[in-house]
Amino acid sequence: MAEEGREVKPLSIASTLDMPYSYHAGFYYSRFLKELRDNKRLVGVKCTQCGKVYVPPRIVCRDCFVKMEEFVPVGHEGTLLAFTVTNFPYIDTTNGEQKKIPFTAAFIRLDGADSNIVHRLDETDEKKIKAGMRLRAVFSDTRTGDYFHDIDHFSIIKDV
Amino acid sequence: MIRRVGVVGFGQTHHKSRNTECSGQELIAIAVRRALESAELTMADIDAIVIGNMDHFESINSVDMWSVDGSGGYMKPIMKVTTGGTTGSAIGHAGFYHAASGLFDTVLVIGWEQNSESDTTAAISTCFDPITEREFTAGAIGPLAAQYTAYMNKYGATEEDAALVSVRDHNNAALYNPYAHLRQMMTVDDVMKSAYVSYPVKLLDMCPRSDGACAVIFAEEHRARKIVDSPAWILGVGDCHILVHLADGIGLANLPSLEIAAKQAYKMAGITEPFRQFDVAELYIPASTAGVTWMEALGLCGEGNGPSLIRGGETDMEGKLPINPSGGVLATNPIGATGLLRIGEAAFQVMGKAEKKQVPGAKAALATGFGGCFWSDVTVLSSTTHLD
Amino acid sequence: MAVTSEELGDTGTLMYPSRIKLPYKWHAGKAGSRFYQELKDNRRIWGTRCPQCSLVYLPPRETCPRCYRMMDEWVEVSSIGTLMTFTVTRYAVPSIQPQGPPFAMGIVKLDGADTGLVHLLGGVDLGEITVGMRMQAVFREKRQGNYLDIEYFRPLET
Amino acid sequence: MDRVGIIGLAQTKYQRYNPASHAELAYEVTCNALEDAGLSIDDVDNTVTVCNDFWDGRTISSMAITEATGSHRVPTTNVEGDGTYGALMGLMRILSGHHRVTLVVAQSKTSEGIPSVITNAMFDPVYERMLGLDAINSSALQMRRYMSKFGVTEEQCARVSVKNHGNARNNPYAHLPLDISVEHVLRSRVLADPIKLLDASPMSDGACAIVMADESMAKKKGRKSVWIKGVGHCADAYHLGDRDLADTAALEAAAKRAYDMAGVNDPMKDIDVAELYDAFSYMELMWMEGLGLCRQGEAGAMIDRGVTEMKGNLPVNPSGGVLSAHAVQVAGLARIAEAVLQLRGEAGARQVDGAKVALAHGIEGACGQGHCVFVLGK
Repeated sequence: MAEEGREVKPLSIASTLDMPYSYHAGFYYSRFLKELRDNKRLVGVKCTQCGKVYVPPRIVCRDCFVKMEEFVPVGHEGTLLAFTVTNFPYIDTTNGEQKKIPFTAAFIRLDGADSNIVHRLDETDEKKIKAGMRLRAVFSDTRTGDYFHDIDHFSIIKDV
Repeated sequence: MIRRVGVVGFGQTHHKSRNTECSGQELIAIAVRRALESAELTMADIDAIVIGNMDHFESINSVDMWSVDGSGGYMKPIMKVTTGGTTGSAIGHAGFYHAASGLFDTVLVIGWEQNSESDTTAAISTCFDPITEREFTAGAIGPLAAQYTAYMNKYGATEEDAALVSVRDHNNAALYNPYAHLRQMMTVDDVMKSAYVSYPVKLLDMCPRSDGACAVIFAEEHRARKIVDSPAWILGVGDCHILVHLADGIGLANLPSLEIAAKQAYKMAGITEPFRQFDVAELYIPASTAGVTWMEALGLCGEGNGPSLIRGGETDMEGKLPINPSGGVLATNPIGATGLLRIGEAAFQVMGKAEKKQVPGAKAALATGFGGCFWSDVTVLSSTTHLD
Repeated sequence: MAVTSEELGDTGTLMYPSRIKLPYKWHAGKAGSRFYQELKDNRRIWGTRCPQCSLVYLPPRETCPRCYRMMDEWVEVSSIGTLMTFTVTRYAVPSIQPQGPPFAMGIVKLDGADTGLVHLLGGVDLGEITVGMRMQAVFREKRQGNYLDIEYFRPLET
Repeated sequence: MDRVGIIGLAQTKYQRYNPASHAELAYEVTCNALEDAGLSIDDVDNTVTVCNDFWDGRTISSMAITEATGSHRVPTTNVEGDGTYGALMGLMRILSGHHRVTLVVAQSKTSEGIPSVITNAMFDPVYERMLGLDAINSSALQMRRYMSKFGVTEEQCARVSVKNHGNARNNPYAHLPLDISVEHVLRSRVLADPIKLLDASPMSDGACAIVMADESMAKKKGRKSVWIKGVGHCADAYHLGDRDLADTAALEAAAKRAYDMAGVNDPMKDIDVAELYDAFSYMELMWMEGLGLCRQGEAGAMIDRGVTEMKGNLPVNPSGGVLSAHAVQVAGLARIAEAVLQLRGEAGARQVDGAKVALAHGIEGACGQGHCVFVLGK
C-alpha cells in the first residue's frame, strides 16, 4: 500500500541499446580506403589554392573553402606528434564489449601531409615512446577497405 | 536596434557522480525551480525554452520533446541545441539570441546530463569519425597532454603549475560551493602524487563526470529590469568551432578557437584590457593544464606568462582576477550543463548573488565553454550596461 | 574487430558497417520508482494528482506538465479502462520490439486516470479489437519493476 | 519584427541512397545556396547547422559538416530538431542585430541507420520505450484516433498520398514521384494498421540549405528576396497518453504566433500555398486543421473536394511533400525552400500561379508533439 511519504528504493531500468549503422565513406574516403585496400598506398588530397595536403582526404580545404580534387600519394612513414596509452576500461561501442586495453593511440603527421592521422602504435610502454619519433605503417595482409584494419598498426622505426 | 539582454535567474542541482534518486526530468525540474525562485518568476512568465545535452550519454532522441514534464515546455516554444562540450555555452548563447531577437522576452535555458546512465568514455568516443578515428580515440586527453608538454618545454611551465590550478579549483569548490560535485580540499602534493592519465596529465588534473542540471533565465532589457534590480547584462558573445578531425588538434600551440571567440565577444562588449576589466572569470577547463595555458588565448596574460599568473596567486580568490570561485569544471562536470554553469555562476557574481563564492564588488565577468573538436564559446557579462 | 566495407552500388564508393552499442541504466526517479514498486509488490496502479488542475497522471510523474506544480498526492487508479486507439504492428524490428509481429498496442484510459497509458494488447483476436472496448490489465507473474510488469491489457471479461 | 529575407537556397535530389558523405552533401548545398544568393562564403557571418546524433550515428554529429558548411569560420549554432527550427535559430541571429547573413544547412543520410531503432529512442526509456514504439506504430495510434474522432476515412488519407506522389512528378528533387490510385494505397502492405506502406513517407538521403539576410543586405545582394512574415513554434505534452492524439493544440498555438506576426487573419483565404510536414498521409489532413486551413474535422471532406490539389484553391504540398521525400531534419527546411521557390515564381512545373503568401511547416518528436510554422511573403 502506497502511503504518503513512504520511502521508495530508487529503481533503474537497464537495457543495451544497439544501433547498427552503415556509414557511407563518400567519394573522398572511398578513394583513400580503396587505394589502401587495393594498392597499399596512402593518399591525400591537395588544395590547389594553398597547396596543403590533407589526409584522410576530404572535400573542402579548411582554410580556402575550395573543393579539392587532386589526389596525391603521401608517405608510409611519418612523425609521432603525440600519443595516449589508453589503459582505463571502457566499452567498445562497435560491439558493446569491453575494449581491449591497453592500446596506444598515436597522432601522426605522415610525410608529405599537412594534416594528421590517428592510428594504433604497437608499443604500450610509455617510457619507450617519445613525441618526434619516426613511425612506419604496417599493412595487413588481408585488406578489406577498413582503415583501422588495413593498416594493422604503426611501428617505431629503430635508429640505424 | 540592438536589444540588450540580461541574465535574471540561475539555478542548479547538487551535482554528484550518481544521482540515482532522480529521473532526468526530475533532475531538470530541480534546476528549473531554483532558477525560477531566484528570479521570483513562475513558469507562466517563461516565453520560450532552450535545452541541451549530449544524446548518447542518456540515449534519448528529441530531448526537447521528452523533457517537457521537467522543463515546463508544455504548450511553449522549445528547441534543442547541442554542440558537445560546448553545449552549455551554446544553449546560453541561443537563449541570448532568443531574447535579443525580440521574438521572446523571457527565455529559460536548461543544460543537463545524467552521465551515470551510461559509460561516459564510450559515449564520447562516438563523437569521432567512425571511419578514420573512432577506433583509437577515447577522449581528447592525448592532444591536451601533448599541448602541455610542448608548453612546458617552451615556457618553463611545470607540472606543479597545473597542480596549482587543480588545487585552486578543487579547494574553491570545497570551501565555497555547496552545489559542487567534488568538495575535497587538496594540496599540490596530492595532485602530484596522483597517477598519470596521459603524461603530464594526472588523475587529479582531470575533470570528473557528474549528474546534474543547470537553468539560467535570460530576459530582454525592459522585462529584465522589472524582474530584478540588477540583471547580469550579456555584453558580448562569441563562438568558434574550428576543427573537425581530432588528430588535427595536435600541435595547437594554444587554443586558437578561444582566441577567436574571445575577440568576437570582446569586440561586442568593448573589452580591450581583459585582465584589468574583468573582476572574475568562470573558465571551462577540462584539465588543469589548460588552466595554465589558455589564459593567454583569452588575453588575460602575455605569451608564456600563464605560470607566473598562477604562481603569483593572481587567480586565487584574493587575487586580482579570481578564476573559478565555483570550483569550475574540475569540481563539477554534468557535460551538457557545464558551459551553462559558467554563465550562471558568472551572472550571479556580477549580480552580487554568489554567496560564499562572491568576489566582492565584481562588476564584469568572463565565462567560457570548451568542447567538440577544440571548440570554444565566450560570454562577457556585467552589472553595468557599458564597461570602463 | 575488423569490419569489411561494402561497395555501395556502382558508385565506386564504400560503406562501412558498424554500430553504436552501449548498455544504459536509466534512473526511474521518484515517481517511476514508486510506480514500479507498487506494480511489482502489489499489482496496483498508482498515478499522481496535480494539486492545481486535479488531473490524475498516468504514468505518474513528479511535476504536472500543465501547471508546473509538484504532485505529492498519489492516487490509486483502476486496472480497468477504455481503449482510446490501437494499432497492430506487422513488421519486425527485433532489437526494439518486445515480441515478434504481429502484435497489438493501444492507449487505455484507466478509470480514475485523466491520461491514457500506452500498452500492449493481448488475449484477443487481433481482428476483434475496437476503439471504445473496455480493457483490463493483466499483470505478469514474475514482475521485475518495469513497464512490462503489466504484461498487456485484454478485453474485460463480463 | 524587422524584415529578414531568404535570398538563397539549394537542395539535393532526394534519394534512397546518396553515396556522398555527410560533408560532401553539406558542401554541395552550401555552395549551391551561396551561388543562388549571389554571395561568397566570405559574405556569410554566421551559420546554423541542423544535425541529429541518432540519425547521424555520431555524438556531436555537427562535427561531420562543420568545415563543409564554413561553420569553422564564423559563429555557429547546431540545432537538433527539424530544419524549420534551424531556420528559426538563424532568423533570431539576424533579428538580434548582431549578424547580417545566416547560412542554414541541414543534411540527412537516413539510409545509414535503422529508422525504427532511431525513432524508438524518442520514447521514455523509463516508461513506454520497451513496448517497441517507433515513428510508424505511434503514428498509427494517432491516425486511428484521428479517424475515429472525426470520421475521416482511410480513403481520404489515401487521397493525400495519391495527390502528393502525383505532385512529386513535377518536382525534380523528389525521391518518390508516383502515378498511383487510391486503390494502390489501400492495397499496399499494412505496416501498422491503419498505416499502409503508401501512407508512409520513404526514408531519403539529401540536404538543403538556405541563406537569410537582414533587410538592407537582402535588398543590396538578394536578387530575389522572399520575406519571413511570421514564425511560431510550440510543444505539446510528451507521453502519447497525455494528449488526445487527434488534437492539434500545439500546432494551433504555433500557427497563431506566426499568423499574428504576419497579419494573417483568415488563413483559409490569406495563404496561397502550403508546404506541410506530411510524414504520413493522415498528417497533412490533421495539420491543415491545426493550421486553420480548414475547420476541425473537415480536412477529409476538403481533400475529397480537391481543394488542396494543384488546381484547387489552396494547393498543399505541390512539391510532393514529405511523403515524396523524407530526409529527416532536412524535410522542414525543404518545406521552406519549396515555399520560397513558389513565391519567387521559380517552382517550375509545380508552380502555383500568383502565389503571394506561403506557409511552411515542420514537426518535432513523435506524432507531431512539436511544430514550427513559417509564413513567408513576397
